[in-house]
Amino acid sequence: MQINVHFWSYFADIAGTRDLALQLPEATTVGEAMALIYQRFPTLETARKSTLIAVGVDYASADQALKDGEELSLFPPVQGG
Amino acid sequence: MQINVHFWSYFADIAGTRDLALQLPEATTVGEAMALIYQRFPTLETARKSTLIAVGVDYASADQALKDGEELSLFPPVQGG
Amino acid sequence: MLTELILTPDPIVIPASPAEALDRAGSGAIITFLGVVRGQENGEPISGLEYTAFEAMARHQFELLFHSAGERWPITAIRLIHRLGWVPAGEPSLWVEVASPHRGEAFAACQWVIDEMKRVVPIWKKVRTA
Amino acid sequence: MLTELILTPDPIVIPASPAEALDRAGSGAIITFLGVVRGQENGEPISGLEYTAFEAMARHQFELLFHSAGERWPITAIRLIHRLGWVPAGEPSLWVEVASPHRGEAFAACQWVIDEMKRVVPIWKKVRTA
Repeated sequence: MQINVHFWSYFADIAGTRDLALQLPEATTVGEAMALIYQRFPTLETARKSTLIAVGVDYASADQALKDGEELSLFPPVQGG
Repeated sequence: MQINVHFWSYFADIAGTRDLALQLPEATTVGEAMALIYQRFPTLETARKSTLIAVGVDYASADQALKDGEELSLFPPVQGG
Repeated sequence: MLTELILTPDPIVIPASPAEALDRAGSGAIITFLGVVRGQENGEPISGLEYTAFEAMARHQFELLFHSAGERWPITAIRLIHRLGWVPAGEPSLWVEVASPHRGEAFAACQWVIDEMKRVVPIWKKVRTA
Repeated sequence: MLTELILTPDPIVIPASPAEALDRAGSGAIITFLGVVRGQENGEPISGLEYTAFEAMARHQFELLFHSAGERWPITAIRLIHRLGWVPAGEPSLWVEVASPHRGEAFAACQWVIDEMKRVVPIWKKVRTA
């Protein structure tokens, strides 16, 4: 299956891209996908603890299974207002 | 000396008047004046604990000495807003 | 600190925008409170509230209060409008605006000003039933 | 509960009066918060802030947030405007209005909505120095 990864705010600068298509085995979890992403963008891993992760428009948990075509978003702490 | 007493809000209904001139010996305190007022208007004394007292536009203390021509105001708890 | 106080028998006209005299780049947070007379009191329908005031003292106590608020918090502006006399249900009786550099202090100061007003400013209200 | 959300690149136009759809006789307290971009950040002068958002998620998270606020407090209305893109110092970036029967809950809910927004709504800001 394929999922689309989006880097928001300065994570796009760190990753050097805004978007990324990832080919993954069926039922890969968010946590497993994150491990692959960190392999590919080791500099992103330094911000791991403060990284927010969403699938679609909802916050995601590490054990959540991804589905084909889903959008995985990674972003730094938010600061609106 | 003479001071002018003002009853505000429903205290005017209880006292049956809004204003009152009191003849007092020099240096009568607020507390002493209040005792005279309660003698004259016993029904007001039932609200004694919640009564607010001002001289002019400032809250007054019982031991404050009154001066000729001052305005003594008595009123129930305030509730603006 | 900019302060403005209006006690008026007329309907409250809510200022369309924050105080013009405000140093806007220095005032990061502007809170307003609008108090509207509700159509009921203790579960009973009412037609409105009649406000009376010892106006000279009310003005003085508001001044003291604004001054104290300015000593407690770095407020840049306080504006307050209190309507007096008859206020029908559904119409505002109180509008307060507090501006300050940061949000927390603006919220705190605005609530404090209203709490203190209800403690020390000689304004009274009387319910009129429908 | 009336809710309204505007995310816009245009300057915030502060509504002149409380939500017209509001049941005014039931809404005794209406709080508004206006957040203005300050001319300094950490003591350094700045020319403004650049806001970016993951807009679809921001809208969804605001909706969840309004819904939660309505479950916690008897709110009658929440309206929120957040400006996105470039906001020069001195101009508002956020306007929030919360209406409810009583004062305490309106203040609490308004502060909570802003606190939660800063925790969960994907909007980011970047300082531009002068």
